[in-house]
Amino acid sequence: MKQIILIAVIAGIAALLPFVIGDSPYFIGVLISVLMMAALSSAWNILGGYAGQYSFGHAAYFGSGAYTTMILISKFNFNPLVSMVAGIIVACIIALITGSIVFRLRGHYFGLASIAVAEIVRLSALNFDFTGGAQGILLTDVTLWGLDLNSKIPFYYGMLLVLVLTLGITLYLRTSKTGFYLQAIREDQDAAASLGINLSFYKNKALLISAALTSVLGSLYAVYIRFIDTSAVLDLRLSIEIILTAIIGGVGTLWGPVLGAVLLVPLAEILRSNVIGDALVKHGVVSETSGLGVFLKENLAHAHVLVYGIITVVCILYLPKGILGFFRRVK
Amino acid sequence: MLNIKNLNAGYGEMPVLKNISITIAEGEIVSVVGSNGAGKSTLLKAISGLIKSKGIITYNNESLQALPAHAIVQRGIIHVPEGRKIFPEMSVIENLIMGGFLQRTDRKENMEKVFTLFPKLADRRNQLGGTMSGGEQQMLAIGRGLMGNPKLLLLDEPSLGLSPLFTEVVFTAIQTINKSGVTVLLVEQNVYQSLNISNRGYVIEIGSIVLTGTGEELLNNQDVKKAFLGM
Amino acid sequence: MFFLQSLLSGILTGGVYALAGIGMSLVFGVMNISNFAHGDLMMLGMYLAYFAFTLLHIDPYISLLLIIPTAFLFGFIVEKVFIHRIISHPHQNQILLTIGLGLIMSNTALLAFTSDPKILTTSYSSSAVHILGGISLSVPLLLSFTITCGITGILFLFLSKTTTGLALWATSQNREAAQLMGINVAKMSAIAFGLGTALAATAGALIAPTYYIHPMAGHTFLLKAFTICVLGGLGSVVGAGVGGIIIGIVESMSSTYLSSDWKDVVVFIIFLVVLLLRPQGLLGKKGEQ
Amino acid sequence: MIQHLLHINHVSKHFGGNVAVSDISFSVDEKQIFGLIGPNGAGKTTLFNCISGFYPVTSGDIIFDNKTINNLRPDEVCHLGMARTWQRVKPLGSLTVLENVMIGAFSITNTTREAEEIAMEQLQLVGLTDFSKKSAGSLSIGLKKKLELARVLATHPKMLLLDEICGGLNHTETDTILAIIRDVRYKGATIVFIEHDMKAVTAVCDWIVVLNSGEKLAEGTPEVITRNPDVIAAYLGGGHNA
Repeated sequence: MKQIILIAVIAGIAALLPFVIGDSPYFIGVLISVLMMAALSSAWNILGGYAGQYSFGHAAYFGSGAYTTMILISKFNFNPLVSMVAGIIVACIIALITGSIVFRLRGHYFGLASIAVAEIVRLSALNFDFTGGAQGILLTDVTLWGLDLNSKIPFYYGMLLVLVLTLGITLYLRTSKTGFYLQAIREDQDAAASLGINLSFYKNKALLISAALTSVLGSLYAVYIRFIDTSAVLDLRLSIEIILTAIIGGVGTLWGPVLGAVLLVPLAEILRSNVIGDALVKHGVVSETSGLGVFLKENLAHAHVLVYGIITVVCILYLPKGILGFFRRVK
Repeated sequence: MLNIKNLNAGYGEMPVLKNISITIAEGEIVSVVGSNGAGKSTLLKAISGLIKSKGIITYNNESLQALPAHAIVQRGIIHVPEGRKIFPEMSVIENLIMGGFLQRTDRKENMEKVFTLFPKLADRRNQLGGTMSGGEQQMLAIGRGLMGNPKLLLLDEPSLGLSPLFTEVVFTAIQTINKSGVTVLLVEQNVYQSLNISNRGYVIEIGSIVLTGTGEELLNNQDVKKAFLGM
Repeated sequence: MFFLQSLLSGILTGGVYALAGIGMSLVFGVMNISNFAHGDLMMLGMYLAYFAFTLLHIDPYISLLLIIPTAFLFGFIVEKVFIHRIISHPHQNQILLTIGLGLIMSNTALLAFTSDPKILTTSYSSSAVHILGGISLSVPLLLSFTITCGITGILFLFLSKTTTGLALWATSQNREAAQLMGINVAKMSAIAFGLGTALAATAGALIAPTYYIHPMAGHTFLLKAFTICVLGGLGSVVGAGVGGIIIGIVESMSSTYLSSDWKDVVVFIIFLVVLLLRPQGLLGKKGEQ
Repeated sequence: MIQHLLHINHVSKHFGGNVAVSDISFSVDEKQIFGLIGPNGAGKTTLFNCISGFYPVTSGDIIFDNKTINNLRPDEVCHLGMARTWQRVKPLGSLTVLENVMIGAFSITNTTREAEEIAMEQLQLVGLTDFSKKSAGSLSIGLKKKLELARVLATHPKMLLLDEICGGLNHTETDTILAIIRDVRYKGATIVFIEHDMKAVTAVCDWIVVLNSGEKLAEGTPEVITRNPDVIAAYLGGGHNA
């Protein structure tokens, strides 16, 4: 009950945010990224955090949603919502195939196999014609119920809605039979099986829920950006970013992925938009024309992935249970 | 030679050994007998540094607990583990070379000694360890231990899973090894045979020593039988 | 003729893949860690060869004499500073740590060398020898393959004939028993990671003359190296060698008879089929269960 | 009328060339406390793994409650009413004691509330009520064994397979567990009991089968078994009779 109220309060605050910060497309854009990563990571968390099945290939489901939606809208003029549902179906089919392969494997092999499946999906999208190949797919125009889809606001609320839905599902699972069973599987598969848990049924269930939610986010993202290619929606980097967000916040906790996204996405944004470099130049700390100034200006934008790497290493070595896990232990 | 006092050890937060005290004098064969899960293997692992322990373990008046496993081997304490744990993809010779990892100068000489003790190993010198029978693997495991010039040999259930014939061979070999000047700490479920060749013995039950005496005393003690058969 | 051409160039490329696979398998065998930084270590080898060539004017094949010890030392230090702390952690943490290290390496390279691809052109880069009439074999590939065979041979002798080599091998078979032999397994892990790094960097240097050199170049090879390891049986050095050649041939054949766009898909499908049907690898022995 | 609840019919289990269990047959009657004993490596746990669906048998049949269960998965075997514990306890470490037992209870109910009720009952039965909110990983070995027992009892099994449930426990703890087992049998369950330590077995079992090197060595009442010279030899080492 406490958690439901917490979700409602946070969602309420988030819903009011656009009114507070005004209609700055830049800030709304950053907030959309935060909400999306929080939702992606929470969706991954259902499978990775609760069931303990570390999928390294979640980009495949994000990409299925994005590609299905874009193809159906741009080539067949489908309604965006219908194409989103179609995306869910495609993602679930890929999830079922993946599940039938990877869930037979344990340990090292599971992670490797999930990457291999995702890479097959990525390379297929890159090589087929109907997916636009390396060019990707561009969407020129899209309409839904007269909403202004050129504004970012509908997508802000869309992402928020999916995040709340994902957290709600996580909370429901956590307090129901399925959630208990998933955690039992994470802790000890043999013990779980001996207590009457059908391992492959419950693992697939978690995967399907997780994949469907991830696919919805992919659809939303695609219509929001209106351009996708394999490096944007199917790359291994995306899968890894999703996991890192959960790890840094705290795997297997309700709020960990959200916390991870709130911390990481703005950090990446600051580095990407070179706020630090600009500030240093502006305040005269570094001269724009000096060697360092030029270097900062040209390269700091690339540094966000480097910082991700450093945070990951520090986190695994010193906070393997994430920030929430750390505080839980201290408490 | 080896002095263990109030030893506590276990895995993670799970204690297995509770205040164990054991002494071994030079030249002895000492057995620790007890049923499954009593803590026998844990005791040997604590001595050889595979697991951390609290209490006192001194070897020739030097504490062993701060030393890493390989430094303990260097001091001549050689642990032949339960289940033999030979290197399956290595030949007999290569397994023996590994046993003499720290004793490279006497390698040839020691290998000859092992082959004299277990002629069967000499016949199979190029066979892969993983393809040998349980009894042969046990000989190899003991032989591998001897390659390290042991002063104190820790043997963990050498008769486990062996036929009576092989058990006999192994126990005879242990006596021969002992006569050549090696002190032996033997951990066994095979109560009669191990106590029979031992100078002294300890009976361990649920992580504590419950009985001690000479081999003969324990053999004739009705309590020992009771401890194992519950009669 | 096509077939033979395809087969031979497959074997030549496969040789270098094998080197990358062997390095990864060695690390896996001794430390039981899937090293996701392996591709990035290859990338470092490519840059080392590139800078040795452009700055010091050393032929890439000669520069191996410098690259191998440098990479070994680098790997040894990385193990001592980072990897050894997580050796008994859950798999996913090990994977994530090595992913993090890989990200640091590739993105440091990105900052330092920019994303512009570099090309290492030697006088013989595009020359080829012709045999049996129509079959042409690229000189750099032929040289790489010869060096690969040499290095693999030396490594094999090291592992099977020297005491340190045997100790490494023993550690990979049974870590606890190795400890009981007096083998310092922590040191063995560092040596294994050093060797793995040296092999990855060597593979990188060997392909440098025939590939674009850029900071993200390692990623393609990472997954290939995993496929090779799984094919040969994780931890098996000989298996990885064979696995590398097989992958080389499969790629080359798929390019010839299917399309070069789909060669990686074929490789991954084979990877999954092997995982499902023979998780112990083509050459691996069947385990307990 | 007495009925065989479990029937083991010429069961063998090979691992590669290793014969772990060789042509074993016996039957367990309803409401019996049945002991399966033998020295280390005799094949007891392997046989348990076959019965509970973790290993396929190489040959032979396992019939439980008139159904052949050889080819069932562990979770299917559990749903037929057979539950097992583990020699090396397998607590679901980061869950609480109560949650562990609830996982067992979920095999007979779908609602969290009912699962919690059933779990609390079982915790009371084994005397773990005070620990219900503790994390399972933090318990001592004795309490972990009790937890395993409570967890399988929560599945309301017809038959319990207990693998060294008293191993590593002190006498008081062993006595408590044995008392619980007697109680459970009194309530109608059948119990198959693997134990290395013969004391515990002879104290509670109605019938005992002795395994040695994968084969059946003897079978009978505790009195008969403890006097059997072959059994004594198997336990204390060959050659000597005392």
